[in-house]
Amino acid sequence: MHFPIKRRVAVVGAGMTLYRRRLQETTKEMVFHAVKMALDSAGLTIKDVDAVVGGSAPDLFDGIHMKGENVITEAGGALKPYLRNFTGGTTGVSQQINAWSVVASGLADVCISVSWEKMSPCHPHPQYAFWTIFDRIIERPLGVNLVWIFALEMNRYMHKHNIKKEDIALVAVKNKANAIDHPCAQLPAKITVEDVLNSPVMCWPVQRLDISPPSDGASAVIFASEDVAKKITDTPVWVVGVGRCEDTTYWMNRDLYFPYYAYYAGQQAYSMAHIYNPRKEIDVFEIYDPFDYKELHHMEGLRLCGKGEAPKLTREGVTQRDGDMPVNPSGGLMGVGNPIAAGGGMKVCEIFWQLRKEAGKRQVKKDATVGLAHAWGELMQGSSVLIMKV
Amino acid sequence: MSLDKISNPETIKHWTDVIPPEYVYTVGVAGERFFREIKENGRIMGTKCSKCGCIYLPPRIYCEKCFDYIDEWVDVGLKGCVYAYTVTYLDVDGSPLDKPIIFAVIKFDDVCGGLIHRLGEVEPEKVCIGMVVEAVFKDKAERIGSINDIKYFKPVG
Amino acid sequence: MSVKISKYPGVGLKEEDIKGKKVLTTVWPCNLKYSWSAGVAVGRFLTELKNGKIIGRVCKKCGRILIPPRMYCEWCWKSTDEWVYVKDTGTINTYAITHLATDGVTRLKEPMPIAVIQLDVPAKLPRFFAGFLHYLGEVKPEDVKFGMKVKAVWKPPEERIGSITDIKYFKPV
Amino acid sequence: MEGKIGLERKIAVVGVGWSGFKPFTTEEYRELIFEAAVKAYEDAGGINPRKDVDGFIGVAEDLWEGISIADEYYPDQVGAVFKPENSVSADGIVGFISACMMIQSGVWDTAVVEAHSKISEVLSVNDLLLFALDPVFNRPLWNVDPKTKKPVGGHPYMFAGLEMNRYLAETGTTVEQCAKVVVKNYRNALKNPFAAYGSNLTVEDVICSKVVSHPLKELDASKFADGCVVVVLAGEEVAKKYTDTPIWVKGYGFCSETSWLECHDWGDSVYTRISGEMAYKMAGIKNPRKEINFAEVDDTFSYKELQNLEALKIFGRGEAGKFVEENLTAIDGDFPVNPSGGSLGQGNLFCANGLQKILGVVLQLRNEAGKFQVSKAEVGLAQAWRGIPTTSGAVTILGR
Repeated sequence: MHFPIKRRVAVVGAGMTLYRRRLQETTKEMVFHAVKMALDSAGLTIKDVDAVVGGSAPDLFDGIHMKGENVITEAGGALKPYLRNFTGGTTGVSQQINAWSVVASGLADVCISVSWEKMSPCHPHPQYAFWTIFDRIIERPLGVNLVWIFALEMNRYMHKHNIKKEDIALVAVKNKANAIDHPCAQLPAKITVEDVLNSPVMCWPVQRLDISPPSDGASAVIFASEDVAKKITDTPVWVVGVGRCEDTTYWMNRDLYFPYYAYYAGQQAYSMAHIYNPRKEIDVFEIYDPFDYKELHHMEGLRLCGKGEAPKLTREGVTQRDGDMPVNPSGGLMGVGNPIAAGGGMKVCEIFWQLRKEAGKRQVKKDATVGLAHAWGELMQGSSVLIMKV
Repeated sequence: MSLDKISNPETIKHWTDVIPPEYVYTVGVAGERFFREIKENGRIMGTKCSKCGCIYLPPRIYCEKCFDYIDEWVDVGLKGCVYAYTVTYLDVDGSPLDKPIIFAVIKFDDVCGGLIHRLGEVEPEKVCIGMVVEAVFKDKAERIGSINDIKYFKPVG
Repeated sequence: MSVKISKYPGVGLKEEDIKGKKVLTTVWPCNLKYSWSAGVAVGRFLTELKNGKIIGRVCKKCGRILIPPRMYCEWCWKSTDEWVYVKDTGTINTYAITHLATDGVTRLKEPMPIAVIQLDVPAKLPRFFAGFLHYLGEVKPEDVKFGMKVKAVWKPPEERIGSITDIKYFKPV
Repeated sequence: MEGKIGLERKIAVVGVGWSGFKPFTTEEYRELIFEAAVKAYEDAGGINPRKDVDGFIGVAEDLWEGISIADEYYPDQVGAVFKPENSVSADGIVGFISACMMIQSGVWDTAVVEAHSKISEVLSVNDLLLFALDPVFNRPLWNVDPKTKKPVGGHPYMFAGLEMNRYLAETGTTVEQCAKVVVKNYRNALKNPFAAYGSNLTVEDVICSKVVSHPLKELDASKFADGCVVVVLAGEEVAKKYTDTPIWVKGYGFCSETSWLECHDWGDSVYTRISGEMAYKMAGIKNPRKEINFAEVDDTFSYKELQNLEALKIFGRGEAGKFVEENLTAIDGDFPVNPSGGSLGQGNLFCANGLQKILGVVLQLRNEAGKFQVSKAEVGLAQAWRGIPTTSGAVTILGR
């Protein structure tokens, strides 16, 4: 990584569908909704688009093999360069890195990046598809469930830093409350810490209200080169840093208390964006929060606070919308819903809207000029980071 | 650096398993109307873009050329012509079929798209590109709102 | 959300809408069959499990013992060097107590403790250790502790098939 | 270090490695990848991926592996742990292009692309092909037996049958000409030491083989193989550090046609035409037939080779069959096509097909192809398709 990035790339439009447990729309229709809204908001037509990047997580949710091929036309990719990025849970942000490179390399001037997930077709429950993410021979025969590994990680994290469940539940309370102002949100709610602690246990220490729901939904953003961006908008949101990192597949061979993958992905993005103190230099954060503790875990990984200090910041209200370091003002996956890839896509949309001051009721109090979107996934091993600036 | 390989066939190990989820797909907003028309009225309907006039079959909620929403529905009729066909002699697992299946891409006049379906009431040797065919529906009572409510397409005349 | 956008598309459905056939659906039971090669490393690992032993691979450069074994050290990026048997005892690195079955909806009658077992193997790099995920047995869920010493309980030799489940569970010692 | 950014930045293939290319392999797929990666890094002057490589691109499609999120199992065996890494679910050439774009956008100098196939592990390939169809309008034409859970209602190769039928009708190409492609590629494979399916067939053998879906015969379809290809790419300034024989990327293109099979142009390979045009424009090629010396194009089905050659404008529409009959595309012909044996001769590697084509081109350009070396190899073209029932393809042009 030696070269200066000369060709600047901006995000110029964003769109998303409602996030719901079940949508009537087919995958194709959902994708069209999101792409259409994003194009409209950028004031572009399909003729202006040079390339399309799709992003979606396991085929076993939608129940369509090679599902990237299933939405080409709807994504605007008919007779155009089209590719699907797929890195599990991190897809929503890692696909933006792909889309960014399509424009930054000079191949395209305008690139649509659409992420979608339709989890509802999978029966008896979308959770079942997650069984197939595990090692085929040494884990699946144990009947592994996705929640297991998060419970293991959460427990280790709590044990290492002596964190109480009450502190972690605060994240669920904050995010679900934030989601009340999000028009697409699936599970907005005013809840208390007690509600979280009294909800049914899924896999101790994870309880129902610690988890984000399975969802159907799609979101899209438009990337444009500097020339195009300056022509169509006064407030392009520039992509200034990208980072992506993956740890070893063997999650059971490493200490889970600290997310080194988030640390290294963050470092890459920070160095590209010339950010030395992310806590001070970045104004608004969308951090991947499929489980409430993950938000805290990743805040530490992204160097926003020291190891084990994130619960304290949450307790003090620093991460609230009106706080000094707003985290997940959208409501995050806990509140808005978690259609895996589109969950990350939603975070990029939110940063775009926050930096353009278009977030309405969700607008953070401080004057936000730099924002960070983060997604995490796979076997608790990968992270993608995107830093944007107005 | 050395690369160990399996040299004793008795040590080759495999782990056999299945991926078992079941899937229930909604047919979508456009599909809902399309299949209800087939089920209740025995009509094949497409959607039309009021801007460019393009008619889509299977119907969609948008025009791919104008990239905008569309909601005008038009009856495309039951007759189309064979655009491409193939006579399949093997089943999915590779075993021979009792009776070969003729698949065809059927195009309708002035319609973008068409339907992929089976042909019936015709010998494989008689099928040709350009042949005019017509949809044969199941009895109304048997229809469930699926592409299979059309039994097959048969040659006309 | 963009203040300019007034309406977000999407038609939400309830479970009853689909079960009660208020909307049309198509179904597809998928039953995809696979026969995965265990390969050199895991193949040997399974064979040794059948013999009631746990085997790992050694990377001489970083000194790690890799369990589950693999033929390459991802850290030094070189082939691993030799096989080594290790004891079937270890400590609990982290644990959880599951109330859910594999499919994600069925609730288990008895909550079951599971753990990442850190096998008793010298750890050369502090972040890494040898071990795997397994069940815990002969212990009440509330009695499970971090750092607890555990030992594998094996199935009788005639029931072993060369699978991770040849170990019934790990129990405290 | 200062250098050119954007499409002006020249990129070279500095190392290639492969493993497998056999109908059945006993290694786990990650062990296959490791083997290919060792070869590729050695080929690139003995680089150490932990130090010398800036980023990695993986190519995988979940259900060909039987794993959801195949990307999880990617980093260890190529040396990508804690390094920038991205995965695409597309053809190998698209992965290759993704790596090129990352290098040209200036974030990486050296990149590794990996694609593999372990198709021997998939016991229900045909079920899986049906699983790729639109679940509302196409897939219900097949029924699933509720007891055995096996789909019935016709071999999925019927989609290739439809394409072949339309292609033959539109261009006047004959089944004999398609059979000639099979004969040629299987013969070429005899000269290629790592091709699995080399054999000495006749046109009659092909035409008299079992009909799968008229007009497609059993031998018109390529058989499957396991294998892995790893390619190391580097920007101009660093490429020379690693190798004396850099193979330059002159142009690339990729394209998808439609997600509706009903709208697919069954007689033409539109995606190949557009990706070809894109690549020619980038490479400044006006007359592909003259300016390119040989090609490795998709031949997962015999007619595809002809259709793709025409879409690439190497031959006029409807002429490819004739030229194949005249042996113009043989190894010693005027314009050799698939001298390595292609997918017919080496086996269909699914996601890895594209990288296998690139491997074939690189070996020719370096004059390392041995018995299947073509006489003139200055500029070569690699093209791949994702297979039925998709409409996506990619092209890259490489040169000395």
